[in-house]
Amino acid sequence: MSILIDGKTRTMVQGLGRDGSFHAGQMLEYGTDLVACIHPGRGGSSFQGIPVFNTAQEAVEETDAECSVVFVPAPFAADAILESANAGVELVVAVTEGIPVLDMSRVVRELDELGTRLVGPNCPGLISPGKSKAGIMPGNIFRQGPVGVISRSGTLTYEVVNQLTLAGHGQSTAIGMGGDPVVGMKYNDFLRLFDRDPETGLVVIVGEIGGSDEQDAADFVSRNFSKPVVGYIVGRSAPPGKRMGHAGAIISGAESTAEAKVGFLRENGIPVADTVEQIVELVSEGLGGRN
Amino acid sequence: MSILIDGKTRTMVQGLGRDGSFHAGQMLEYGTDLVACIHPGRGGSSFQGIPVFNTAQEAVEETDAECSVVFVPAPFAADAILESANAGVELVVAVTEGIPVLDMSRVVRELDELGTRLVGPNCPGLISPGKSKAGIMPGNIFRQGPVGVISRSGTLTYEVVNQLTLAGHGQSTAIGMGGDPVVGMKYNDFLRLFDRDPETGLVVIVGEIGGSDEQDAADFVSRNFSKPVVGYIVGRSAPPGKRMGHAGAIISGAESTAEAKVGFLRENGIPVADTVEQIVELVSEGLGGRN
Amino acid sequence: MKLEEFQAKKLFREHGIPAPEGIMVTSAPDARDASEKIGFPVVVKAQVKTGGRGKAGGVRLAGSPDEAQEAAEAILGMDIKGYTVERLLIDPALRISGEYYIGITVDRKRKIPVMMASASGGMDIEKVAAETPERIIFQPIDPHRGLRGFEAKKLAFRLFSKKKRAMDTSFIMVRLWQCFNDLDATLAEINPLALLEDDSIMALDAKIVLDDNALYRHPRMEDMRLPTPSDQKELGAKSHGLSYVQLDGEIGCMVNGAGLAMATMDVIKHLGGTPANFLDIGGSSSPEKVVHAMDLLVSDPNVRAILINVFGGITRCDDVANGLVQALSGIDLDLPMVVRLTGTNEEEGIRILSERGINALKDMTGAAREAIRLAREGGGAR
Amino acid sequence: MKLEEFQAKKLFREHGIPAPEGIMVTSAPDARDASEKIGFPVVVKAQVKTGGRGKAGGVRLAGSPDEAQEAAEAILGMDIKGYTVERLLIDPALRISGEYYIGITVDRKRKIPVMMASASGGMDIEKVAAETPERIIFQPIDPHRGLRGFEAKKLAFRLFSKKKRAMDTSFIMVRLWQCFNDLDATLAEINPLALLEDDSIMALDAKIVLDDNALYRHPRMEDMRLPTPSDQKELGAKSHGLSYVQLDGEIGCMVNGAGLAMATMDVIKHLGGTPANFLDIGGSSSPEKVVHAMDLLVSDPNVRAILINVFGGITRCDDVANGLVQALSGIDLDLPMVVRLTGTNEEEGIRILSERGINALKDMTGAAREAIRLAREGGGAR
Repeated sequence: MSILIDGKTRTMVQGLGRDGSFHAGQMLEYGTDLVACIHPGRGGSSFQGIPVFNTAQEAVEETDAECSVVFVPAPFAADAILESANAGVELVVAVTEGIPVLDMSRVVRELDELGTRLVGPNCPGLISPGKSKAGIMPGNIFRQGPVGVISRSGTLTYEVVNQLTLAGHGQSTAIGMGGDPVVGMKYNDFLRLFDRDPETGLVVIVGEIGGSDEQDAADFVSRNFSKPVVGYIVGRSAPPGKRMGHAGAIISGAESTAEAKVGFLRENGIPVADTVEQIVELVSEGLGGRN
Repeated sequence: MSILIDGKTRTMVQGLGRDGSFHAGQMLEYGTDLVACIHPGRGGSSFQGIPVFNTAQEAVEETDAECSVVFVPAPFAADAILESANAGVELVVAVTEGIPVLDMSRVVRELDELGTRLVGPNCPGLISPGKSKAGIMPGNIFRQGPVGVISRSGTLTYEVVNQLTLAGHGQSTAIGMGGDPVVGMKYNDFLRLFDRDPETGLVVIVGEIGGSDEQDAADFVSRNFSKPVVGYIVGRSAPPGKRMGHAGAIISGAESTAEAKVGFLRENGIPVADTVEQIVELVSEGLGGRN
Repeated sequence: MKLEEFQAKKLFREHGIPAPEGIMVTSAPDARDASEKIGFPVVVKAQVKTGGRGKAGGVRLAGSPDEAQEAAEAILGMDIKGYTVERLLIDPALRISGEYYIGITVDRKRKIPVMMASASGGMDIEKVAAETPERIIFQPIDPHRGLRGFEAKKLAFRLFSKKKRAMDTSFIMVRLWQCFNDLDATLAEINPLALLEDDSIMALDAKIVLDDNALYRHPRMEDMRLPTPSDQKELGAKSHGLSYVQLDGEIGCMVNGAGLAMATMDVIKHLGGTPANFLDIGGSSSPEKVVHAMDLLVSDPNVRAILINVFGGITRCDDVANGLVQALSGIDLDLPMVVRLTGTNEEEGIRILSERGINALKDMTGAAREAIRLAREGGGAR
Repeated sequence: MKLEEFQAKKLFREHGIPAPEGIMVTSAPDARDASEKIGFPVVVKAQVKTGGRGKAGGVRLAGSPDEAQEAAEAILGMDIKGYTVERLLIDPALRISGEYYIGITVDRKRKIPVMMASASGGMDIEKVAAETPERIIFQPIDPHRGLRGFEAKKLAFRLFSKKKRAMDTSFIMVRLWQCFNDLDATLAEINPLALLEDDSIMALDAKIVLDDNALYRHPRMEDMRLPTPSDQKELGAKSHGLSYVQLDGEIGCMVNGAGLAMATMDVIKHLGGTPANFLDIGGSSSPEKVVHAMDLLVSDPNVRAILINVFGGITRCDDVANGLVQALSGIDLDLPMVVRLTGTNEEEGIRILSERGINALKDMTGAAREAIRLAREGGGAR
C-alpha cells in the first residue's frame, strides 16, 4: 500500500514543454502508468507511445486518467489545474512555480467544491517508491518501505530521503506539498491518509518557517494520529522579515518562527531533529527495529 | 394552508425609503407578521412599533425573520438580497425594478447554493389572502379561497384576481414572479408547492411573450401536476422584436411568441383563456362547483 | 441599448479583440475620402440596429474612390426594416477563407450567461439555429468565475484543429466574455468571426446590446446613444416615466402596467380592432404622466379613438379619475375616448368622470368594444 | 514587491479611496517648496519599506517652510531598520478625531483573502493583534465573489454607529478589496484609517505589497520599483535565476533548493558558525549560475569561507562537478572553499573535484564543520 498513487494510478501530464516532456519521460521510466499527455495543438500525435490530446476533457474521456501532473507555465497553470479538475481528474499535482496567489486561492476553492485533491503548486510532487511517481523527484534515491514523508521543500526532501534510504529506511509515499502561501493538501490531509495506510509505520514531517501548518499538524497528530511522527524544521537561522526563496517563508507572526514550531511540536510529543542525521536516528527509534 | 407565506411567517422589510415605508405600513395593516425593518444608519430606532436594524444579520439574530421583502434601490438591491440570504432568511421577495441582469445572474446562483428561495425581482410579490402579504399587491381585491395564481405581471395579476374575486373564486396564494430575464422562482417552482397545498384546488398561470417559461410549466403540469390548470397568455398583438415594457418581453425565438405558448399549453391539455372574462369561466369549470 | 457595428467594433478592439480599423462616415464624399485612406478594396456598410442589412443591399464592395462614393450614395437614406440609414462604416475588404460564429447572451432558463459557437457562421446563423441546432455548441458561463481559458479552448478546438487558429479563437472568446461582463451587456456577438487567408482570426461584424438597467454604471456609454426617430419618441416617453412602443393601428391605448397593457392590446385585436401602440404609464398615474401620455397618443396621426384602461390597486380609482380630469382639462382633445376604471373605489371614480362628460366603464372588454366602435364611427373626422 | 506610502496612496486614490494629496520629494529644498504648495501645517514622512518609522523619528510635523526644510534635512539619509531614507512624502496635516485599522491579506489557513478591521488603529496595531486579538474583526472574502457591500457594511457598523461614517467606511473597504484584487496584491492596508474632525474618513497611511508572481500582469507596476541598495543586489541575483538574501555571518553558502539552503544555514549555526547569506541556485546548476553565485559570495567582505552544498537529484553530481570546475576556472578565488556533493553519481562528482584540488565531501554536517574550521583558520587573510 501507499497513499494517493500506486502502480495502478492512471496518470497524465499537462504541458509538454521542456520540463514537462523531460519529466514525462522520467515518470514513464520509473514505472508510472502514464496514459495521456495534454498539449493544445498536438492532439492526435503521440509522445513516447502515449497519446497526446488538445484538452483534458478528451484525455479523460479516452483514457480514464485519474491523476494529472501539471507542468504548464505559470500564467496558464491555474487554468490547466481547473481544466483537469473539471474534466473529472481526482488528483492534480501542480509542479509549476510562480502561480499568483489569488489565482491559487480561486483554484483551491473550486477544487474543494469539485472534490478534487491538489498537491502543490510549486512542489516536486509525490512518489510511492517502486510503484509510481507523479512529479519530478529523482526516483533513484527512493526505496520502498514504512516511512511516510511530508515536506514543504524540494531538495531538502531529497536530502532527508537519501539519508533515510542509506540508513535502510524505505518510504511508503513521499510528498513535497509545496511552499507557496496557498497550496492544496497540507500535512493534515496527508496524515489522515497515512493513518489508514497499513504500509506506513512512521511519518516524517519536514517543515519550515512561515505560516502555522506545522502547528496544525502537531495538533492533529496529538489528537487523531496513531503512528509515531518525527519532525524537522528548517529556518532557525533566518532573520525575521526576510524572504528565503519560498514565498511561504515570510515570517508573519510569532508562531511562524522555527523556534515556535519546534517548541509546539515537542510540546505535543513529537520528537524534533536538529540535523538531517538526527532525523535518521529518530526514525530508527520510532520504528523500533521495523524497516 | 397556502404556499410560501402564511399568518405565522416572520417577515422583514429591507429599505425604508418612500416605497419601502409605505408598503411596510400596508403589509402591517394587512396582517403580515412584520418583525423587523432594515435601513443602514437607522438601527436602534423603530418604524410603526417594529424594530429597525442596520444589517440583516442583526435583524435575523434578534427576530428570527424568515422572509424579507426588498425595496432597496436598484444599484444596491442585489447586495441587499445577498445580505438577507447570507443572514439565513429562507424567502426573499425582491420588489425592486431595474436590477442589472448580470447582478441577478450572480445573485440567483448564490441563493441556489444557500438554499434561499427568491421571488422577483421587479415583481409585486406574493399574498396568501387573509393571512399575509409580502409585497405591494392591493390587499383589498383578494379573497381567501382555492385558486392559486402565478403571473409574470403586476397590474394584470390584479385584473385577473379582481375578476376571480368578483366571481366568488378566492385565492390560496397569488404570486407575481416578475418579468425580468433572470428571476428566482418560476412557474414550476410554485406549481410544485401548489401541488402539495391542500387549500389549492386549481392554478391560474398568467404568462406573456418572451422566453419559454410557460412551455416549461405546461410540460411540468402534464407530467407532475395533479390539479386543474388554466392558462392566459398576453402579447398576441405584440410585433416581433419590440420591447413591451418588460425586459422579459423580447421576442427572442419562435417559441417565445404568444401563439407558440398558447398552442403548447393547449397541446398539453391546459385550457387557455382569450380574455380575462374567459379565465373566470374556465376557473369555474375547473373547480366544478367548489369555491 | 443596441450599439451600431462601428461602436461595437471600437469596444471590441479596446478589449483586445481584433476587428478591422474602419472609418464611420455620414456622407458620400466622406465615404470617398475614408476609402482612399483605408486603401482598396473597401466594404461600405450601412449602420442600422437590425439584422438582414446584407440581403437588403446595405453592404457593398468598392474597388475605387468612385465606387465607394456611389455605394455610399446608394446606401445612405435607404430604409432597412423601418430604419433609415444615416451612417456608414467603411472597412477594408479582407480575404476570407472561412466564416464562424461566436456570441454571448444570458440564458433565461439556466439564468446564467452562455457562449454559443458555430463553424457555420455568416448571414444565416438564425437559420442554422432553427434547422440544424446541433451545429451550435453551448458553453454555460459561471457569472462569478467568468469564461475560463480551458472552456474557451474546448470550444475553439471544435471550430479549428490547427493550434494557432484554435488558440487565437479561444483568446477572442475569453475577451468577448470580458467585454460582455465589463460593459454589462445582454448580447455580444461576432458574426462572422472570419478566418482570413493569412491565417489570422478577426471580427468582421460586431453586435453589442447593453443592459439598460446597468447603464448607470457606464456613464460613457450614454455618449454612444444614436437614437433613430422612432427611438427618440420612445426615449422621450421614458424620460417621463412612460414605456411607449408605436405600432400602426387605430386605437391609442394608455394603461397602467405592462402586462395589463398587453392584455388590453390583445383584447382590442380579439374584438377586431387594431392597437396603435403599447403605452404603460406605470403603477402610479400622476396627472403630469397622463398629460404626457395623452400627447403621445394625439401626436400619432393613425389614432382614431383613445382607450384608457386603469386598474386601481394601491392607487385609488377616485384619485386616478381626479388626475385624469385635471390632465384632460388642459388638452383640446378632438378624438373620442373611452375610460375604463376598476379596482379600489371604482364606483366613485366612474362617477367623477361621468360628471365631466367622460364615458367611463368598469369592464375591460366592454370598454375595448366601445373604443373600436367609436374609432369606426367618429374617427373619420381626422 | 513592497510599495512605498506615496505610491500606495496614489493607487488608493485611483481606486476611489480618499487619501491626502501629498507630494513626494527627494531633497530638503523640494520639501520646503512642496510644503508651501500644500499649506501648513504639513507632515514630513520618511518613505521606507518597513514599519516603526514613527518611533524612529521618521515622521515630523512642520508649521512653516523653515520647519518643513529642517524636518526634511533631519529625516533624509536617516537609517530606519537598515533602510536609508531617500524619499519624503509631504502631506497636509489633518485634524484627526479617531484612528482605525483596515487591511486585507491572504489567509494561508483559510486559503482565501481576509479583511481585518479594528477600532484600535494607529501605530500599535501589531501589539493590539498580539495582546487583544478580540479587538480585530475578520471577514473572509470569497475570491470569486469579492468583498460584498453587505459584508463591508457589517464590519463598518462595528467600527462606527453613525450612518455616514459607517457607510463611507464600507465603501472604502469594498474599494480596498478592488484595489487588492485588481493589482494582485498580497497585502493592502490602511493604518490609520482616520476619522477627521469634519466627519470624513481618510487613509492617512497606505501599505501595498504586490505579488511578485503576478507582476507580469501589471507591467506598469514595474515602473514603481524603487530598489534600495540591498534590494538591488537581491534583484540582480534574481535576474540570473538566483535567490539571494544577504546576512552578516562569515560562511558564504551556495545551495540548490530553498529548503536545503535553510537547512545548510541551520547546520552552520548549530555547529557554532554564522551563515553570511541565503543563496538558492535552483534545481539545475549551470556553470553560468555558479559563476554569478560565486560573484555574490566573493563581493561580501564578511565572507571568510565558502560552503557549496549540492544535492544531485535529477541533475547528476558529475555534471554539477564539471560545471563547478568550469565556473571556478575563470575566478581568482582567495577564500577557502568546501564543496559537498551527494545524490546521483556522487562518487564520480567528488573524484572530478578532487582532481582539481577542490575539497569535496559527501556529508553535509561534516562539510559545514570543515567550512567553519577553515573560516576561523585561514579567513583572517582578508
